[in-house]
Amino acid sequence: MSDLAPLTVGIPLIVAAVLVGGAWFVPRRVVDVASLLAASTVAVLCALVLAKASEGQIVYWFGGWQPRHGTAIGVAFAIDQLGGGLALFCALLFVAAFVFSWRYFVTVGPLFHALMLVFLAGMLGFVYTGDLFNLFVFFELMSVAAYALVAYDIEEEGPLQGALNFAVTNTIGAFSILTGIALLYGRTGALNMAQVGSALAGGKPDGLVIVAFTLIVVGFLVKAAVVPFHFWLAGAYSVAPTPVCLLLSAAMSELGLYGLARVYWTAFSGVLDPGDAGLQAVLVGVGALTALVGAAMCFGQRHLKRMLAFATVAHAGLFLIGLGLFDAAGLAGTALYVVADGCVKAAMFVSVGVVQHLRESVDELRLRGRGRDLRLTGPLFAACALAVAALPPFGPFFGKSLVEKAAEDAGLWWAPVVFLLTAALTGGALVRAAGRVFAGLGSAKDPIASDVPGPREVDPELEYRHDRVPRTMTVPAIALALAGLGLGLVPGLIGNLERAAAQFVDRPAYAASVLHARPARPPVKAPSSSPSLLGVLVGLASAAGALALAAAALFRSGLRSRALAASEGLAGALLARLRAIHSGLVPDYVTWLIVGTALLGGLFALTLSG
Amino acid sequence: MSPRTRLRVFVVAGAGLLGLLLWGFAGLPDFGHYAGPYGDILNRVAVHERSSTDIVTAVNFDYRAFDTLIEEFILFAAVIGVASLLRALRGEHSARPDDDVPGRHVPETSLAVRLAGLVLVGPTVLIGLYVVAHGHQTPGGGFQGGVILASGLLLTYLSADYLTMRRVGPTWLVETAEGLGAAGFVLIAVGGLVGGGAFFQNVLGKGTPGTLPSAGLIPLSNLSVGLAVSGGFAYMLAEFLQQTLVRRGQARGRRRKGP
Amino acid sequence: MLVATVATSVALTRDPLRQAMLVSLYGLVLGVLFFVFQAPDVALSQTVVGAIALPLMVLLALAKVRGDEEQK
Amino acid sequence: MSFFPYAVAAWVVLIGLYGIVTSRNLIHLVMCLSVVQSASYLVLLSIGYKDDAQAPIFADVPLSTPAVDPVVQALTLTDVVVGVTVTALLLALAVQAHKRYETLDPEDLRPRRRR
Repeated sequence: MSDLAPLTVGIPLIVAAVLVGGAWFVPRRVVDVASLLAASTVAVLCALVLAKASEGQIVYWFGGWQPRHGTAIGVAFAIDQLGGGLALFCALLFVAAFVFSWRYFVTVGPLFHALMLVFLAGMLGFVYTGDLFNLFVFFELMSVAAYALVAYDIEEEGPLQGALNFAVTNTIGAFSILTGIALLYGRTGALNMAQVGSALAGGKPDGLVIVAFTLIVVGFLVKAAVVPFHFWLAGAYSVAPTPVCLLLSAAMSELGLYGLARVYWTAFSGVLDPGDAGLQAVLVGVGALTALVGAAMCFGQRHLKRMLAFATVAHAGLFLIGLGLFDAAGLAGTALYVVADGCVKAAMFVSVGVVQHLRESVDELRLRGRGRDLRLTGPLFAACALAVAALPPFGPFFGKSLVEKAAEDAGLWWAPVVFLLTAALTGGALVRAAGRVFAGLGSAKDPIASDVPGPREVDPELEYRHDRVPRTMTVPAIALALAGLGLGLVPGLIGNLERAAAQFVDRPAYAASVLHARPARPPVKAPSSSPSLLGVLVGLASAAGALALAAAALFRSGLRSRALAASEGLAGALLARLRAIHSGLVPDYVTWLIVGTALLGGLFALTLSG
Repeated sequence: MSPRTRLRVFVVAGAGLLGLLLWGFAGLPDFGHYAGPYGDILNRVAVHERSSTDIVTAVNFDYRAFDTLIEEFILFAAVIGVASLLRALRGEHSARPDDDVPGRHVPETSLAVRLAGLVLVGPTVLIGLYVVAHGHQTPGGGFQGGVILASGLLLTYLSADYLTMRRVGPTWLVETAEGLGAAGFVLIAVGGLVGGGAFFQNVLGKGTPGTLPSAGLIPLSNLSVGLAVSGGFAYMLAEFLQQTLVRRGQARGRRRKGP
Repeated sequence: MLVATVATSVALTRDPLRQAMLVSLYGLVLGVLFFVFQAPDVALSQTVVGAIALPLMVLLALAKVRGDEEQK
Repeated sequence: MSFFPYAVAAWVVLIGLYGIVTSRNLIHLVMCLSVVQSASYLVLLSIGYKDDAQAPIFADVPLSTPAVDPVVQALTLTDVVVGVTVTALLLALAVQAHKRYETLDPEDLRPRRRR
């Protein structure tokens, strides 16, 4: 049964290789069917693996190289419930993406599918692995596939620069991770995470540990697009083909954070105390900054994909707050939030893809009222926008309120304010867009909105025009939206997640299971919590705030109030500052990366080495 | 940021980064006094267990073969990426393949280069094959040999011209080699799963250390990696090469159309 | 020491063509250094990649770009 | 002397980053990036080096000879490949960008509109 885990990585790889090897002989439909089948098979396998992992952590040694006397000599997969669940989520997203791309690219050969399958394998391996260098290799696999996929639509107006920025910054991120791993290897002589953790545990946090931690954190934060490492994201997302956007936004950023959590809890938690206030303060602070910057930028966009991209940045910040609490409750809440929000955002990307497919534009202002006849996509998009604003009882609300609660318990009274603001701003931007595009509300001018119009593309991949939305596009949108909206209502899910999180943070049990084959089981009973009254109130408030912001933006000409004008001016000035920083130049972004690394390292040095 | 402010910011932040890196490196064991357990264990046991005298190869293709598999697929993804990136212009700009444009300007190549190239092709391919085949005994292996093989293909270009190169190694063949090699590597892994119970489990006899058919599956893995790498690199190089030619051909086309 | 010098000159050379030559030299120097570090496998691949494959690709890319610029 | 290789590696990182930050040519930038990456090979191999030890190849020496760490070498090998593939992809992107914008200077790509 545990043999299934490597197959989840092997199957997509082998199908990809066969597709490319036989590239010139295989008709397009076969390629479609083969890749869809591969992704579905993998999803089923992931579900089986998850089922097995809930009985106890799966540890799989490649080549049969079991550890000798507690020393790992091979590479292992170590899969617990949380990892298994995340992998299943990724696989399902890929199924949705393949269904969507059924009618999306018409003229291109199997290269796209092969890249997607490689991307899938990269994600799964990244989640499953228990070895630091293997983690790096999978990180690179994921990245390289992503670079190529982002730039895939070479006919569109701006992909190259986005892809270039993406590739350069993320390559430096990967280099940073590798250097961190090298430092750890020099100290511990091990690459297995459990073994590194055991070797470091109980030691003093000296320069090497702090620098290694900083470098690894920076690498993952680049991928997760956390301020000030987030610059590449909007450019890359706004140009990537829709199915790729869906995966990048819903899964890849979150995987960066997962990598951070995994490496911290398995390798560093023995030496850098999870209760350390300084550690917590740095990461939570960075998260809050990211959330606010992302939300503000999101509100200022008119290119729908860029808007969703900045929403992704904002939410990555919120997730980082959840992880930065360094306790099981925050982790469980974040996990729920990630999955629910991922589904919702994927559904929205699909909806934007549908609009783009029919109306050949992704520009909010230019599209005003042109989506009125989309009876299905419009309400779907609006419902998802409200879910982003954390309206109870949609899925993201549950995740968000759990994280809020955990933050309050950790003594961060201000956290709900950040969550409220972020949810209101991102939700508000999306509700505004929904109102404008699908209901024709508001004017076609917006002083706050960016000047960058959505590219006026005639998508050359679509050789024939549709007046109807192909069903292969609507089905994934509906499925994703339903999953995201209803996730919080699944009975027993929250309790399960909390148990899984408790297992995730238990380093000694993880190490024993990996190195000494003592199976780690999730704790039987964990305190199960549900959203508090305050949480519900905050959720309602953020949804109301989103509606109010959207209304203010849409009907500004009708409400000639001085306060509104003043706040508009202020917001405009603030946004101008922020926009100036997002220059789109690679050298600038690399400079920010260096600044961020130096700052983070300095902060960690100050707070941890004491 | 203007270039000047960027430089200023970089000087400050870079100094911080330098300090950070040095602080971290200071915690490493002194150069030349490393004493980690992992490598020593492998050095001790690998020759017996794997019959491979080159431990690095044993690590790459057996103990940590999974890393190498993924690495192969990184190369694979990059090759597809290069192919898909450079693909559009072909269809976009020149209606017919440039090779067929009559009277295409062939870059001048001196006789000496041609001769040297021709003389070198054979040995290069031979060396490449040797390096691939003996990876488990002496330095080298599928990767290094693969790159050498791929550069052999480029020598063909230098000594003859692009057309000959296409004839010697047509694109589809190269691409198929890449796919086959990559798939073969996975298949070896799966073969281990079926035959021995674990991904990459060795299912062949180990043989005598030092002889060519030894070390179990390692030479086979080496071979498929060699195939994938030479295919991949040749494909990428050819793709870049074609780019230089496409424009030249097209420039002619434009001039012809112009007044 | 040599590595540091060559690396510096690689980064400081502005003309990409000359830089490609230097990258090749850098690959070679690194290869030699790795050999001294008792890592013949790595040395071999570094030489093959750093001194041959990489500069070759750079040169081809440059040739392409130059070709475009000439025809303008 | 015992710290020297690490200092060189740190210097290589810095100088490569400097090249990227001040770059006016995308192909130049990509090459600087590969310089940065080469620092990781240096670090890895320096970590595994042992004085008076031979290479981890026992083709014609007894098994008891001390040898340097083979794992870092395997890692470096993988890393070299990864590095060159990423570089190749970036070069392709740069070529494509040149086709699109007819420039390789990042400064010329500076957007003129509000973003």
